[in-house]
Amino acid sequence: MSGSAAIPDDAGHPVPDAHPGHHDIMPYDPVGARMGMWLFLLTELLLFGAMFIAFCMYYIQHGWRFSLGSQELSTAMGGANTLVLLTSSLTMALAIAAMQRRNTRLSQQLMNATIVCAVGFLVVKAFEWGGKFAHGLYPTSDHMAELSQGEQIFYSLYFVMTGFHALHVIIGGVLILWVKRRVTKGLVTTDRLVMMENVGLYWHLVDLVWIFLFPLFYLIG
Amino acid sequence: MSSADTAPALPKLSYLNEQKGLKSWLTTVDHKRIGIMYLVMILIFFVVAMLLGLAMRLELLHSGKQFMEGTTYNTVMTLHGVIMIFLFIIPGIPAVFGNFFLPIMIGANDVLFPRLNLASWYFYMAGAVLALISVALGGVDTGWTFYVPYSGATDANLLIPLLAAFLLGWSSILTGINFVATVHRLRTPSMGWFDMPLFVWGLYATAWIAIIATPVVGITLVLVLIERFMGIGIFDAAKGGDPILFQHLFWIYSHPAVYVMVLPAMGVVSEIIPVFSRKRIFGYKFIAISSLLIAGIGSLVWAHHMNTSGMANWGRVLFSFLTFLVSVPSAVKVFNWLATLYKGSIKVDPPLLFAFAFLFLFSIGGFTGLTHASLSTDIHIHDTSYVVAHFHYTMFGGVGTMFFGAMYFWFPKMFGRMYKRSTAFVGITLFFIGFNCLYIPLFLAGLNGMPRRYADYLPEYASYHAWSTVGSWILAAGILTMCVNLLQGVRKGKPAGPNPWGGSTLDCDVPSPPPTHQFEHVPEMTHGPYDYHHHTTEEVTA
Amino acid sequence: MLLASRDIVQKTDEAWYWLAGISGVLFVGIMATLVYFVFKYSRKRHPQAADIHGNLKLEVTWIILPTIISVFLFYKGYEGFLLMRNPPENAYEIDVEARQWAWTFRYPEGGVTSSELYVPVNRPIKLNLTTPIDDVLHSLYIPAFRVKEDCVPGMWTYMWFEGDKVGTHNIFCAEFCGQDHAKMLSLLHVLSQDDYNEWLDKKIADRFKPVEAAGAMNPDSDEINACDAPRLYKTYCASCHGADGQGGMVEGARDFRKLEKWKQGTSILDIFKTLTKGVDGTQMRAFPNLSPWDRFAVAHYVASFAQKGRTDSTLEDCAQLIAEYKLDKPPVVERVFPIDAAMEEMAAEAANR
Amino acid sequence: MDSTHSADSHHLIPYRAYVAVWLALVSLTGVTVGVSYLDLKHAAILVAVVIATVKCVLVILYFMHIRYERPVFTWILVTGFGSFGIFLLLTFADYFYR
Repeated sequence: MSGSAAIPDDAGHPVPDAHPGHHDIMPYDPVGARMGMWLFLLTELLLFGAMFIAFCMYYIQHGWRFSLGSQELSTAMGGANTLVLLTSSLTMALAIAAMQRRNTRLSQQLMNATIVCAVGFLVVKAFEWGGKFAHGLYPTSDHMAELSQGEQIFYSLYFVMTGFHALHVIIGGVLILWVKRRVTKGLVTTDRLVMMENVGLYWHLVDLVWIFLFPLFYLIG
Repeated sequence: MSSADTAPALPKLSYLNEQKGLKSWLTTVDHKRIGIMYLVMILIFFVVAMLLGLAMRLELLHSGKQFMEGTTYNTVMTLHGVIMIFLFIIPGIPAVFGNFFLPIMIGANDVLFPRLNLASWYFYMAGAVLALISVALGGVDTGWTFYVPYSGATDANLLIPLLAAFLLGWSSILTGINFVATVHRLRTPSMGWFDMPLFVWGLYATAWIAIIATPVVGITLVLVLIERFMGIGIFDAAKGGDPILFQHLFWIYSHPAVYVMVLPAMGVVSEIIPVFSRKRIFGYKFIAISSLLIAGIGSLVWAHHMNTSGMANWGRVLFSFLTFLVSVPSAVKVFNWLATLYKGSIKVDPPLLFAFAFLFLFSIGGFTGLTHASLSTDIHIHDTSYVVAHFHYTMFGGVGTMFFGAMYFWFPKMFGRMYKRSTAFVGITLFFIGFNCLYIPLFLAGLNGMPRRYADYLPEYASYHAWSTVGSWILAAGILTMCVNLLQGVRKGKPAGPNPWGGSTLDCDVPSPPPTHQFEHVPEMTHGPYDYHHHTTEEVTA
Repeated sequence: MLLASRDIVQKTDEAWYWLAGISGVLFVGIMATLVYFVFKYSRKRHPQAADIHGNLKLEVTWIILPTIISVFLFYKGYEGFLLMRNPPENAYEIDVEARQWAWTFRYPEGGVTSSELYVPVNRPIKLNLTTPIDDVLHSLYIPAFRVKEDCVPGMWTYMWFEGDKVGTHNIFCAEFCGQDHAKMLSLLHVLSQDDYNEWLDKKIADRFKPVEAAGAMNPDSDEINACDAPRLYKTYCASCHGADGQGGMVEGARDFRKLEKWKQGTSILDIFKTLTKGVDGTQMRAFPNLSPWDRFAVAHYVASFAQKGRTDSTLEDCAQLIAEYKLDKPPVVERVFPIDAAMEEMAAEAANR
Repeated sequence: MDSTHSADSHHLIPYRAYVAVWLALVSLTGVTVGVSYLDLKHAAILVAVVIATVKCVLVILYFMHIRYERPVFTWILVTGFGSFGIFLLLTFADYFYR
């Protein structure tokens, strides 16, 4: 493995390989792995970015009707969810910090807290969507068809964007559960932490998207 | 593949035969084997799409209906486009030659994420299988651009082809992530950024576009699906949506995508020309940076595809101007290639002839591209067969030619054997004549107002179409000759040796075909990638 | 006239010749140099390559030159474009509606429509383009005048041109629109002003056929059938009153199946009057763009939703209404006429006198 | 393996720094909700986006450790966000002038 083991480390020097002769096992390169994760996060960003572009263009076209739509959304629920997600981001960051200090137990508890937050977020979201559905406000509903075009497009964007975001919350939650198992099994340790860091990065991205979704949908009324 | 070890001069063990059996291929994480697997699939799909193209040309041989109804023709046209673009030309050079040569050229034993690399191939295959299933279900007739509202209104089954495009997008995103991270992390320590071969620069720029732009089109296609199957009208005019926004989001990816296709091809040209003129590439840094500039500016010009779409006049002016600017870095590349030939020692081998064919065809494609950048002329020729011809000159004449050029250049390295030189010349000549005969009449028809995507045409355009169809037959004969030559080469070509063309990049130091584990030691950069004088200077100093 | 359409053609072609000329010279130059180098520096004649790394001056030259050429060519294209996107204010405006797979051209005079485009010569024509909201994209393309613009659902786009001589030209749909995209053709007839007037008079006469009571009251008469009431209803009424007359698509839209509480009466003649004048204080507007025969046809169609209980009108009532609205003679249709043409005509008349 | 280790464990950031960032984020959320009750018309969306951007930068710098990563990570991020910004701006070139 000496050849491709030429992974420059932080200082740019090649790191000797832990498994000489085993070609198919790549050496542990945490910087490379994080770089890969960040590049992946860029694609997620642009994926939501495309929807944000749509939001902005429709806002230009339908302006005040978006405000009408926004007034129907509950600032309290949205705000509560913002706090929940911010807190979950904090606990996830702390979980990693705890791992760096070899405090596995604390880290696991913090990850539990993160998952509780994720579930809490989804429960609030479910109530919110449920409320909209109960009012007959969902795609293809008769009530929706009676609204102005601006409000229709506002709610379409609302369902699609918060829907995609909720999907990411679910994926992120599952990833955290998975990484917690790996911590328990001893596969993620203080010395091989990058898997957990990457899951953490993903979770923070979920938070980032919500930081923009919340004011754009709930606060322009 | 394992028959390669029968010839005496070939290395006994190579990546081709160190492990045997289909399973060893399907589960491999070796970048070279993954490249070969892409090659096989991509060539198969190329032939399928080429046959579809021939069928379209045959339908258009005469005015009036020959053997296809409007919808059938539209379906064939869509399939030709979807397969050629998503399954052949976007993955083409990066997935096959990028996978194979990028790690070797930077002195690494594999890409940074080998398992992800295999996953990309499976994404590709999943997309391909879905595309085939959609054919079995009757195909789609929307054109490869899937424009709304038609894609929301057509009776055709849209779910599967859109999912296919989505998966293929993920395949190229993952490959892109892999390439960027690999170039950053796995360059052999003695290789600085400006010691990289230009092919690597091309791939690096391409990978960035794939990462940045592909998700935009991915989510856009998903939004079309949501609109169609869940009644959420993001682009539906009846629900306050704007069909033109779809075009923006679609072209934000799909215009840079043509640079995804063409940058690696330019990279191959930059490898071939110095090798066969035994001379260092002229203006290395300018070529390298122009790749990044093409990728950068190329991402800002998408809306020239929408010059007649009803978007705001000032938007059109802005995008026209930006489009003109992108021609500058392309021109820089062409001039530098020419200057490389100056005072060289040129031997016209088949790969160089491909590079010349590229220069000829791509220049025509590029120059006719200016007529699309120009506002008033574009309004006239937009959506006519002039566009079709321009597009094929850049994509097929440029990228397609260099796909085969790369094959003829690196074939000896990949398989350790040589193809027949004389047959190669016959193939290229037929290809070149057929190509021009096929597409030049389409330029003329377009200038006279022949719209594109027409299953039938008025009698006044008959002669153009007749010539064009004849050209398609010559072109097909050329491609057939080229492919047969290579297939025969794989089986019984003469052993090629490690450095048949006398190149100077790191891949010339490893045996042909390379062993699975190509570098036993960290390779040292003793000379630049185009330093053909290093032997003599070493001898002199010795 | 400040801007004439022949200038669009001229400017566009001029830009094209500049592009083709410069490209051609560069292309031939590049290829000639290539061939020259290949022969001059072939390995036989030139076995040892020179060692040249690059040349900054050359690089700068071939960065700056293409940039200048690009900006120049951009400007050339911009000139023609500026012309194309700024129709003269006195242009004759014709509305175009594209649908799968046919064109409808709507003239300003009394709602005349046609499926092929007729225009007077030497007069700027502005086309306002759209597509019904449930249709797909189309694009109107007239190669002879180098103009093209998409028709987008729910949006109005425009283009303009001017025919400089009498003749017939192709009209294509240039944006892919499905099965019969290739058959979505039409013709542009550039007529002399006199021929155009004659054509328009005939269209108007066809459209405003004097109404007679017997035909107007009989839903099966030829005149009524010629109006295609179902299509008219779908286009103008269904968005509020529903495809089956059930009403309620917007607030307060009447249910045609029930006959209670109609503000202006339920007979055919009452419905006709409602269509002609609208209902004050509601969203029900008047439809002067429909010809009288159209309005009678729609009135019959609307009445057919409720078969029972409708009060019938007599032929006498109808005759009275026809007299009241002066439907028994063709109306005087106001012509849309450019000011300068009118001035010329007045000047000519004055000179004759 | 020592050098691998050093590659992975950058600065140990104190727990309280994370909590401080969290407090800042929460108070910014409060601010953005508060501002939304002022009647700012169309400026409301601008203010909301600016505050959200500040929050976003905080999360990226501290929770996502970009402050402690090597510069190439910042460049990667700038490329991504920059591209998005340019896509947005250029699309405005159409919608503002329609």
